[in-house]
Amino acid sequence: MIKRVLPPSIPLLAVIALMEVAVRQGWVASYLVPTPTAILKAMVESRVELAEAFLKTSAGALLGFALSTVGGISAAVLLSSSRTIQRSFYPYAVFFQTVPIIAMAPLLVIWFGYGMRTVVASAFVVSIFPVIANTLTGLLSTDPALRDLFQLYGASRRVTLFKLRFPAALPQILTGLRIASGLAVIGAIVGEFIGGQGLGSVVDVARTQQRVDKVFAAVLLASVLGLALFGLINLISAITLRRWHASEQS
Amino acid sequence: MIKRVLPPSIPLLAVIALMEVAVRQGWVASYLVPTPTAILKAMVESRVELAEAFLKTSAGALLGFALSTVGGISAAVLLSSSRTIQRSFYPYAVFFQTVPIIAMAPLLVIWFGYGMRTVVASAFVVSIFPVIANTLTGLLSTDPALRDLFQLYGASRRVTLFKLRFPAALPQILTGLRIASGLAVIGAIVGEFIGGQGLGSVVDVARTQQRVDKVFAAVLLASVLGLALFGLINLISAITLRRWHASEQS
Amino acid sequence: MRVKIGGVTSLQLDRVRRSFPSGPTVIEDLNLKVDAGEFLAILGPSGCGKSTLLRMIARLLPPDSGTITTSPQHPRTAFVFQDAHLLPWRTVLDNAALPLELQGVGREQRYAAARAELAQVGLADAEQRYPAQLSGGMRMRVSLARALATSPSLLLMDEPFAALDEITRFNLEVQLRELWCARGMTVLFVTHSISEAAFLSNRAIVLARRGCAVILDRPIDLPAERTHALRSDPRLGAHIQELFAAMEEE
Amino acid sequence: MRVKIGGVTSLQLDRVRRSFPSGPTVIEDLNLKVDAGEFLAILGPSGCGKSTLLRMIARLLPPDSGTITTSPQHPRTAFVFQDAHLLPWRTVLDNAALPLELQGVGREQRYAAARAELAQVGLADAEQRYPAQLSGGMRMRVSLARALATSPSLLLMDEPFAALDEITRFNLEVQLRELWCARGMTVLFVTHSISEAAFLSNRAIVLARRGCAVILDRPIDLPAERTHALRSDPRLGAHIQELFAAMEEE
Amino acid sequence: GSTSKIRLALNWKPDPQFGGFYAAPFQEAKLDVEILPGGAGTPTVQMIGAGSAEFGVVSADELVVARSMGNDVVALFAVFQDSPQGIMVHAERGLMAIEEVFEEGTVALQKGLPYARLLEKQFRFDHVKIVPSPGGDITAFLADPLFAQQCFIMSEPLQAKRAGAKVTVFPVADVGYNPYTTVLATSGKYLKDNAATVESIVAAVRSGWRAYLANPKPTNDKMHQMNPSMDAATFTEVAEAQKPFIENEDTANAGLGSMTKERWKKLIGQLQGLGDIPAAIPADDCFRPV
Ligand SMILES: Nc1ncnc2c1ncn2[C@@H]1O[C@H](COP(=O)(O)OP(=O)(O)OP(=O)(O)O)[C@@H](O)[C@H]1O
Ligand SMILES: Nc1ncnc2c1ncn2[C@@H]1O[C@H](COP(=O)(O)OP(=O)(O)OP(=O)(O)O)[C@@H](O)[C@H]1O
Ligand SMILES: [Mg+2]
Ligand SMILES: [Mg+2]
Repeated sequence: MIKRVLPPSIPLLAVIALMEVAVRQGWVASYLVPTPTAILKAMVESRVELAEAFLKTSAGALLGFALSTVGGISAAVLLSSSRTIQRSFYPYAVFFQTVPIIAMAPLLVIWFGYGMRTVVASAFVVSIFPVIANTLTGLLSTDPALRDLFQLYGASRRVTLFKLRFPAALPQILTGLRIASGLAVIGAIVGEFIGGQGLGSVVDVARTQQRVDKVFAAVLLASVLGLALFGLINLISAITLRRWHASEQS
Repeated sequence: MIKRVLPPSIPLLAVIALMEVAVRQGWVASYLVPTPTAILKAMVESRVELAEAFLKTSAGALLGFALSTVGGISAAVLLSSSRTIQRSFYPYAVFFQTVPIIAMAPLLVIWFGYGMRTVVASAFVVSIFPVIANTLTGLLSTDPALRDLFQLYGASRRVTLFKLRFPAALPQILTGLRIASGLAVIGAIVGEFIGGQGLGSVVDVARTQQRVDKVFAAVLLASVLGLALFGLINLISAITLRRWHASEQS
Repeated sequence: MRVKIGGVTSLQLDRVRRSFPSGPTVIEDLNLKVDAGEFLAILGPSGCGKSTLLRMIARLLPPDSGTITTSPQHPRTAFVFQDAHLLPWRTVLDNAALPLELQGVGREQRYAAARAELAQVGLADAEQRYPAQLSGGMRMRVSLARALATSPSLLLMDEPFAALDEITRFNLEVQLRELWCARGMTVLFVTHSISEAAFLSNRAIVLARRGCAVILDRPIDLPAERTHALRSDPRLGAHIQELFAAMEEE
Repeated sequence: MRVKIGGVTSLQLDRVRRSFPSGPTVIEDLNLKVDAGEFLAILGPSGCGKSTLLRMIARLLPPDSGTITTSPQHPRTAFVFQDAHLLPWRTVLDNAALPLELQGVGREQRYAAARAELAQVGLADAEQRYPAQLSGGMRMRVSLARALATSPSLLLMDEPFAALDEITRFNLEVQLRELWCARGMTVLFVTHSISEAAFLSNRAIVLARRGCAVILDRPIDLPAERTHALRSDPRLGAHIQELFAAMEEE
Repeated sequence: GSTSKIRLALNWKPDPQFGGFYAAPFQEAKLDVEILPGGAGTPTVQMIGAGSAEFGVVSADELVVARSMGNDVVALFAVFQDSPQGIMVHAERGLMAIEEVFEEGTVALQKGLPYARLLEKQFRFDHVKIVPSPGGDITAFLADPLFAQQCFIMSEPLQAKRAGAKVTVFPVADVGYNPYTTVLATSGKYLKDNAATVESIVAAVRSGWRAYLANPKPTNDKMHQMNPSMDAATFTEVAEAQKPFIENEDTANAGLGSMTKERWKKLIGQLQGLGDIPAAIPADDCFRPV
């Protein structure tokens, strides 16, 4: 347990100490970067507001993440089914990555209404591509010999997908989800800049109030959310791959 | 050649036709979605401004992408070197994904000034994580038997890295770069919202002026940039993997 | 000589050709007729095209020209590949039960069948292990059990016993022969062991290094029941001599 | 009997134990002494621990307890693994030249050495192919060439000829024996073919199914020069008989 | 008619510039109004046009541009009679007039805004570096004595003073660009179909503003709860400071929120001159006179 918790906390403590010293010594202006103690104070003072915002953002990010998991994997399955389909549609998936959500704000709000649905849509759009890209590479990398085996025993495409190509692609799908989880958080926050709620809203306001402490507090909470999702995926990865995949064996 | 170009253009033409009809028929308001002809007109009218912006954004995105390629791969190499290092630092990489660049705008501006450097920094921060995550999974998935082979013949860590683990991880690294390329473009544009130049600036201005045609024109150019990078990576992937990896064999 | 002809498979190859991109023609105008219920041993130098031939017969690879007809048209085929090709994420038991699972056999029933075959190949203890925890010979035996559990009417075996010690091998040879007598299936058995070919089969062919032509095609006139006693029989020795001479000529 | 003792390697195992997580102890208190320049054949049932033993001697796997000492301490070791283990992204030539490359041998020189060995194993034509384009036996031969190109003083071979047709195999056996005479290296040769063990070695051991104890350890008193003529020699037959009996007991 | 919710979309969080909306006695008027606080990216003008919100808060110039794009939005009630936009500089520079702002240093301006281009036309930006507006953040301003930035006269200067900076503010209205801001608007269609509802909404908003101007405290407390990031003192201070922008001679005569055709006409002319709209549009269509 100590071996699992200690190493990750050392750099954190180091950064915290450095920040505190740097700001107190005036190496960095305190209106630019707050001291960790100030962040902590802001967290405690605004705990109700932040907790509420955190829950809202979590809900939006989680829903968006769930949608892009399902949607991204489905899209990758479709794309993997033929070279022609892949050539025809894969390039358009790139579009999802390069479109600045803010520029599409009116469309989002008009199509998805105001509030949660826009937040979810934003989280979804921002996080789907990594799921598609990684799942697709994974699905296309199935060992041809194993594909032969399934073909020989008359497995349908569907069965081959579920019993062979998915499990074989799992390490890469999980990597895609690792990336998507963080992006879903950021997507939710950007959506909240438009839809006006959650941590995005806190950041938005605190920024104009010069409350760097609160901005950092909210950003930190967003990171905590991202880390929680990341940890969840690592856990799934450890459980599912431990027995057979090199990446989870030490 | 026709087989390569035709399939991807069919959905594009379909979408263009649908957009034109939908707007002309009034199914979608023209102040929300412009007709493709209006976009084209905006492109032609503002060609000098857009071309200049496109070049600036390209430079920023490319530089940011190059930095996150180098930085991300280096970080992954470091993380792959021990479980403890991985546990200690991998979670912090998640931070890069979840921090809303907009919230860090003041820091970026103060540290990197207005203009290109802020844009590059933003593109870098936004796009590094997928490179780290995918390269790491790739590096950790090296076939243990091949690792034994290298150990047997006295290969150093460095040599094993370059001659075994990198080539073996290449399909996954390239997937990471595919994701990062699009993110670098969006990161550059967000950086331009802050730093003020390129397509980001065009979108910003056009948005306030409610010029949807110009917003779409700029967004489209950003996608073109993303697609170009994506195509480049696909090309590299085809060349390097064609001979030996299932994912590039049809 | 044939023992049973029941629900077995006969096959016929007419002027079958096959080459691979950027290589010479592997199989050139091969004609071959295998009667229902035959046990055909296939010998030939390494790289001559034996595995390619079996894969074409199993319809995993189409011939470039010529026809391969089987009767019935879709025989129940099992294939012991040259490599074990196990699913790394499945236990030994689940690997052995895979074909039955793909054919929709119920859980109880397929586990029972798989367990019986695993016991036959001496792996009753290893049921719950993963492929990575097995020795090379054990992996091959799982693959053998997997094929036998399906009760095929056409059994294709590509050097199934090469990785086994001689005692195990001799025992399995006898068992295979008994199985063939009892079930009356058609067996195509690729082997590098000339004595094994003669001991097991009813007919043996030797293929040419270039073009994969049949350079020797001999019925093996030995008693139907093959026991260990037969191994020192001079009639077996004569067959071995003849096959050896043909191989050596190549 | 020993032919040369020059720069060769002797080795000694004292009370070596090894088990794997969640499995029984594979090797229990194994003692074994191999003189410099010996050609030791190792026989034993599938799964008894032969590969594990070789991997420990090659220092790819540490024993749980006991010691393995070699003299010199860091012998130049080559290993022909049970599976070919080729790098899929390298051509046959580059695969065969890999160990020399890792040892810093210049380009010209290592290609010359690799080419010579590839010719020996009958792959002169296949130099520029990739592993996926080879037959199973060809892959094993590449792996053989790769090991022999290094001029080792300790050569570990794990069923190197199992995937080869008998003609090729017989020729390679004679060549290996000649090489051993000429270079005077120490060879540990795991095989499932009892006749091969007797034909090639100067000493043969048989290992037990459980615990991997040495249950038979016999010098093979045959002429130093082993030609095809020897195959029908009754002295060879006697050795085969003895080894077979020991194996069967197991 | 309908019993469905009436949505009023704001373009920012609850703060004094929306005080009258939060003070409005909608319930007493039997109006089921839901106020939707927005963010920096909330596209209120498009939301009104597309019917995502029945009412919204926009600025007059935004509305004119929208109308010229075919988005039928109509102004009902102008909270700010004078534009609260300004340029904020460090007082130490001793600048006396707005043109001096453009003689050296850096100016943060949102280039898409009409007045940014008006300033460019009048003063040329050859000697200053124009950078994007940081949207209410004043960090860069604090860090650089030669930094100037566009501001909301009641907002950023106050922040800067609190952070210890001395500032001078030049209102943009002084250069002749003075659109109504914080304007309550609805779509032409909604106005036509629900004239009576619109009537009562505007009445409720007007009395809300009257109440808020008279006693902002209770509403401020309410808004502070919804937007705790802004402290109570700021609420009080801003509510006081914005009064002259809301009440002037015109409103004394014609009532709070009233608008005149002349000012709309002038704005339309200015926007046409700046190229923000291709052609003049009828001023009468832009707003519904009281
Ligand atoms: N990584 C591992 N985890 C668990 N068990 C293992 C592992 N590797 C090997 N074993 C077990 O150790 C035993 C010995 O394996 P080893 O590969 O040494 O056998 P072998 O004698 O080479 O067999 P074969 O002749 O079939 O190649 C086997 O029972 C195997 O199941
Ligand atoms: N995918 C491929 N691409 C190119 N060449 C191939 C491919 N597969 C097989 N070959 C070639 O076809 C020939 C026959 O291969 P095959 O595997 O059928 O041989 P084999 O008789 O089974 O040999 P072995 O006894 O070594 O297993 C070989 O020369 C091989 O190099
Ligand atoms: Mg083969
Ligand atoms: Mg072994």
